[in-house]
Amino acid sequence: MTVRSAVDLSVDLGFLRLKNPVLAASGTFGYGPEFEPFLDPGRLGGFVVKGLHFDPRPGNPPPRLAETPSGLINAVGLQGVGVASFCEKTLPRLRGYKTAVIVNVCGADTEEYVRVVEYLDGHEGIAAYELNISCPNVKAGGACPAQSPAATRKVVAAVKKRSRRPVITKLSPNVTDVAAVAAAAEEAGTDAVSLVNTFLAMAVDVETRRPKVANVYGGLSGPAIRPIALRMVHQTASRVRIPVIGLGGIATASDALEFLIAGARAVQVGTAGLVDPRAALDIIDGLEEYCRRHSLQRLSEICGTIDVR
Amino acid sequence: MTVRSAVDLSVDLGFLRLKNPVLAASGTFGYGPEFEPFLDPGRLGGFVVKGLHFDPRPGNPPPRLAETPSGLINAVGLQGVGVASFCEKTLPRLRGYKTAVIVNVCGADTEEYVRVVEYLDGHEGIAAYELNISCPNVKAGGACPAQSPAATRKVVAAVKKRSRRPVITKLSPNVTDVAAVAAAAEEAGTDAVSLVNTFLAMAVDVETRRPKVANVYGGLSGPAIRPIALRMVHQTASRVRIPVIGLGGIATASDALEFLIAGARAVQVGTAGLVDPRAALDIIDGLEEYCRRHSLQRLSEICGTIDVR
Amino acid sequence: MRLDPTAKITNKERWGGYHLLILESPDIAREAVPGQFLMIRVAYGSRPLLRRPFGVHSRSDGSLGIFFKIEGEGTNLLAGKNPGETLDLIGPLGKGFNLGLGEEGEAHSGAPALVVGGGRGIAPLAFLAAEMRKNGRTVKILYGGRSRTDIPLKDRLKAEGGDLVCATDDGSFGFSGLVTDLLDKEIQKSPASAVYACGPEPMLETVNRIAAAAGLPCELSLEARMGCGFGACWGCVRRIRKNGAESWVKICEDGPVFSGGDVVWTVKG
Amino acid sequence: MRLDPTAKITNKERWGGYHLLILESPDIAREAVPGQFLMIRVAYGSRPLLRRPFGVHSRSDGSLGIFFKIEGEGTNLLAGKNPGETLDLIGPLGKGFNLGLGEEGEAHSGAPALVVGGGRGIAPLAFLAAEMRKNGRTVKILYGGRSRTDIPLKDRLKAEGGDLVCATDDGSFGFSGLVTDLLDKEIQKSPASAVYACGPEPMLETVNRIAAAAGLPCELSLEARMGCGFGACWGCVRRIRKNGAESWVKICEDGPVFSGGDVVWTVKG
Ligand SMILES: Cc1cc2nc3c(=O)[nH]c(=O)nc-3n(C[C@H](O)[C@H](O)[C@H](O)COP(=O)(O)OP(=O)(O)OC[C@H]3O[C@@H](n4cnc5c(N)ncnc54)[C@H](O)[C@@H]3O)c2cc1C
Ligand SMILES: Cc1cc2nc3c(=O)[nH]c(=O)nc-3n(C[C@H](O)[C@H](O)[C@H](O)COP(=O)(O)OP(=O)(O)OC[C@H]3O[C@@H](n4cnc5c(N)ncnc54)[C@H](O)[C@@H]3O)c2cc1C
Ligand SMILES: Cc1cc2nc3c(=O)[nH]c(=O)nc-3n(C[C@H](O)[C@H](O)[C@H](O)COP(=O)(O)O)c2cc1C
Ligand SMILES: Cc1cc2nc3c(=O)[nH]c(=O)nc-3n(C[C@H](O)[C@H](O)[C@H](O)COP(=O)(O)O)c2cc1C
Ligand code: FES
Ligand code: FES
Repeated sequence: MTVRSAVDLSVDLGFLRLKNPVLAASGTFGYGPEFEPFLDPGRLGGFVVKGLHFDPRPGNPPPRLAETPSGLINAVGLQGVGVASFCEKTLPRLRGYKTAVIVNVCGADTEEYVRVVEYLDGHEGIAAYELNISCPNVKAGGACPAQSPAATRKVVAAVKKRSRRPVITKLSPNVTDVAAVAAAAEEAGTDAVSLVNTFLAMAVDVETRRPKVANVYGGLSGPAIRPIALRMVHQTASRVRIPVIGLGGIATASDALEFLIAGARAVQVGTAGLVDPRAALDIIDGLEEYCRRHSLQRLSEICGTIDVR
Repeated sequence: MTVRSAVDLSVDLGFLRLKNPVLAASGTFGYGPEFEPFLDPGRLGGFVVKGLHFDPRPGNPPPRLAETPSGLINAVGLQGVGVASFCEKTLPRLRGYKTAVIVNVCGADTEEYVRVVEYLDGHEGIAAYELNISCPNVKAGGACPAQSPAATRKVVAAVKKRSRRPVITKLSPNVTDVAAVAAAAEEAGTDAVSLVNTFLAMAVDVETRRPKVANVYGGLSGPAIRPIALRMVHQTASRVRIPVIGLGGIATASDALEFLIAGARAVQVGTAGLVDPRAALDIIDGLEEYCRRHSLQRLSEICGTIDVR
Repeated sequence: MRLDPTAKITNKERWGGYHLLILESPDIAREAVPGQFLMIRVAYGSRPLLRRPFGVHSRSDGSLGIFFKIEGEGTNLLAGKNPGETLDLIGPLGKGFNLGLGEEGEAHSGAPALVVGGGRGIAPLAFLAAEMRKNGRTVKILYGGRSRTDIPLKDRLKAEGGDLVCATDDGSFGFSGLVTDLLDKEIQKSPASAVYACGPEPMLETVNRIAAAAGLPCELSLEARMGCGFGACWGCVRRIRKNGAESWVKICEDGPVFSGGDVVWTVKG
Repeated sequence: MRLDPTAKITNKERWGGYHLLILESPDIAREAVPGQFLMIRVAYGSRPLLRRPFGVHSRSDGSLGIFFKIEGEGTNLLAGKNPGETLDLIGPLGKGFNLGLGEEGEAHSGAPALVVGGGRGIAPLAFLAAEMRKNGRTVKILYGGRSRTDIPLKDRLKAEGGDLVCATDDGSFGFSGLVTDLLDKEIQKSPASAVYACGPEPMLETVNRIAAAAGLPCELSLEARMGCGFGACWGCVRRIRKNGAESWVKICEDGPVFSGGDVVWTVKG
């Protein structure tokens, strides 16, 4: 009989200890309960609730989705129930999950981000906030605060001043220098950064000559973007001291390992979970298997060990 | 017997008339003769010769390529023969092709771009230059002039002052606002812009923990990037008056039509031609078939007709 | 609702571009009701990336049937699968038809329910008709297509013992004209208790108008491109009127079957 | 060099993870010489995106054989192809072996040519050996693999009438040890005129050292990930010494066969 020594998959973000580094990404995991038929949320490192504005939001008209080679364009436009309904109807259920619940916080302006956070601060059962300053589907043309270090600094500083919880700032890939924006967020006091949100993208129906999503532009996610997201995570992890959470096209344990090795402290799984709702669990199992194969007692040992001689 | 009325596929870039809007993209069509076993170059709208520096260049060490979902990362690093050898050994052969030969011009600094153009100006058989100010594989970390409007303005103005031929400026997608860079190039006098060059990207071998291309970062091309490239072409065509040449992941006539409808006046085919060396011809045939099906006498009628109500 | 990653294909039939697959998936089969659908993974890797939605077309002893038309890459891959291979399913998803629509206290309760299918829209309706008949309800199927090759299930549906009238746009079989023209004619001719329909958008809009004009309750099965099929992505919305207010409602969760009167056909602003 | 988009698969054989496909492609077959390769499209669409390179393993009457090992997605897809289906090929590509290596005026001219294949590296060598024998040259094949299951062609190569010695790392068949140890032994034992090899990098480096030490001319077939296979992308380079100067040379065009002495094993800087 061989005794399998336990592998320690936990990661420490400083402000938050996760049982494993695999989180479900915002907007692709609903509010959480949608996945109950498929998995025990307690097995995840955590999950990020769908983006919440203060008030309910109608979202964009359909079509909202278009498929591209190895990618998905979405222009949902942050349709959502608003904080009050979330705290009253959904949060109580999430408190029963044995995992880190992170809420993705949205705002039309700095003031709204602060209002959302202040409201949520009054409720228990939330491990951290993820500031979504990088959604390309809200403003016309896809502009967002995360496209400028100054705008990023402003939102992050305002939220950090008020929030009683740790703040993860979610960055946009639609920039020249993502590490500079990460550094601005770090200066402004963010506890961590997560990247990437979706790439501003477009598809055209050549028969009707109309855009395939009604919003004209949408956000590209899925395996197609992985190599670009990975490069950005590597650049960012080389620049800042705060933990970096990597995402973008992760579908397998090997994909997740690429991000961890390149410097991410944790990862998120988005689009892959829509296709295979158990993807995050398969990734966790795959990470454990990798550790055994490489005789690693702690998965966190490999974070940032990329060899770029 | 039905008489098929002729479809006019030609496009007029102002400074150059192309028999059809399909060009082979730089770096994926060799110097030209590599494709002779597969097609008559005279059927193409034109082709862009592999990037040329003034002197021969060694290029990057291997591995230079990595495959990603629907994409290809390359870090060739502009290995090349230099202008003198090109003009002496290759250009005479290209003069026999009945198509527009465009030379992709590279430089380590503004001066080198000018030197390359001045040298080429002394030789016949070139229709235009494409200024490659957007290659992510040369400088460490992938920086290039096309990442800044100011740097772009400087190179373009210097080259335009000396060149006796039209200049197409090739833009980088690794920017926050590609249309702003295009506008800078327009102000500096470029005759057209082409976009996109490759996206700075990375892949990691999780077994060895080393980057999959020796250069650490490389440029991502292929169908994966198409939706992002298309959005950038649409943004740029909405901003500048000069012709926009679109590329990035085009593999079929339908892909090419997306770019033309979104505002491109011509397109380039890169990675797809490595996989299927006849891809450009199939695209040309498909464009003609589309025109017949939609009763268009001139393909150019559809350029920029996207309906974004 | 559950995931069955290894539903075995036990049978396959084909008529031109239309295909029928029988999938062994006892747990999902047990739960499924007419109008619900499955999300099927057509390929591993990412080409295509998303699952594809298909209505439950039939059920028997732990197996489900899907009937589909080749429309593109995904359905083409699916058509290439063979008995013995397995498919990865999620289901049953969404809310089904109200099998008692128009029965309780309505004017023509007892008259046949009209089931109107256009092209591949017949898929979920075959299951609906079969279950209604099991419940003792009289059903008349109106089955339309462009040409006779687009109504491949006509003989089978006939053989299943039901009242069936076919329509083809080109007149190559049955009534010559649109299936909505046939519906109009049928409603004029004899009483009906309810209308159920699935098919292309313009057809559904017309069916809804005809049913409303005749004062008949009506349910429609709608489509949208789906990211997940289980309510997590908000990608599949449709404008729906609920308690007087309009909003974007998820087809996968609150549908795909909606009451005809609740569907907003033209959104303003 | 040409494109044949519809080469028909006429036969298929399998030994564990190793596969043999026979492809009907008369024009390419006519032109091919040992050491050249084909670029094969394993999927339409973009998953995987690039063609895959395979050496020509055999030739007869307008057909070519390829012999390959499943390494990943591409070879896995290829292994799933069946007789009757077609494949899209480009070939023949690259420069082949010098079949007369070590014959003219060399010390051991007339002695057998040693052909050393490791694992799937045997693929192009079978064609090389067959053609050399046709030319009347004596050939001895040294065929190595990790285990007996990794030298599946042993019986066939034997049956083709040639001198064959096998080696397995685990000793499960033939010589127990590396095929390079076997080569060393063979060269000590009896004279040889030349060494040809294909296999994993470390094996090739050792073969080259052994051949050089023995003063034997040597040719090696190298590999690299290829973007095009016909010289257009500059993706497949290897450090090669030419007229005293080192540079990055395209394997697809100037190789895949190189003279062992020209290959630079460790690049400085
Ligand atoms: C709830 C639901 C149930 C369905 N049931 C059936 C069924 O039982 N039988 C059947 O044949 N088809 C059914 N469909 C439609 C079927 O899902 C699509 O035909 C299929 O997804 C097309 O995939 P593809 O890859 O072949 O085509 P693609 O290449 O993806 O697209 C081809 C064309 O089909 C359109 N299309 C793609 N996906 C959808 C979609 N989800 N809904 C509507 N149009 C789409 C595209 O816009 C495009 O015009 C159903 C759709 C929904 C939403
Ligand atoms: C000129 C040439 C001739 C070849 N001839 C044969 C042959 O006759 N029989 C045979 O079995 N194999 C041959 N190969 C190797 C074969 O091309 C690869 O095994 C195949 O491309 C792997 O594709 P995949 O999608 O299955 O694996 P992938 O999933 O792409 O990769 C699996 C592993 O194989 C490696 N690999 C991928 N492509 C190549 C490549 N082009 N060269 C080397 N390693 C690679 C990857 O780095 C990875 O470690 C040849 C390679 C070259 C360059
Ligand atoms: C349908 C959909 C909805 C999304 N909604 C949100 C959101 O509300 N907030 C947010 O920060 N990111 C949102 N995202 C972005 C994802 O969280 C993630 O950053 C992106 O999809 C890249 O990861 P992936 O490739 O793993 O999906 C959404 C993505 C998708 C596909
Ligand atoms: C192997 C390779 C080499 C390239 N070399 C050049 C080059 O020399 N100059 C240049 O401007 N672009 C170069 N490119 C970029 C292409 O011209 C093109 O901009 C990019 O690949 C996107 O188009 P695609 O997706 O159709 O390939 C190269 C691309 C590849 C794949
Ligand atoms: S398809 Fe995802 S919410 Fe409906
Ligand atoms: S593979 Fe493209 S140059 Fe060799």
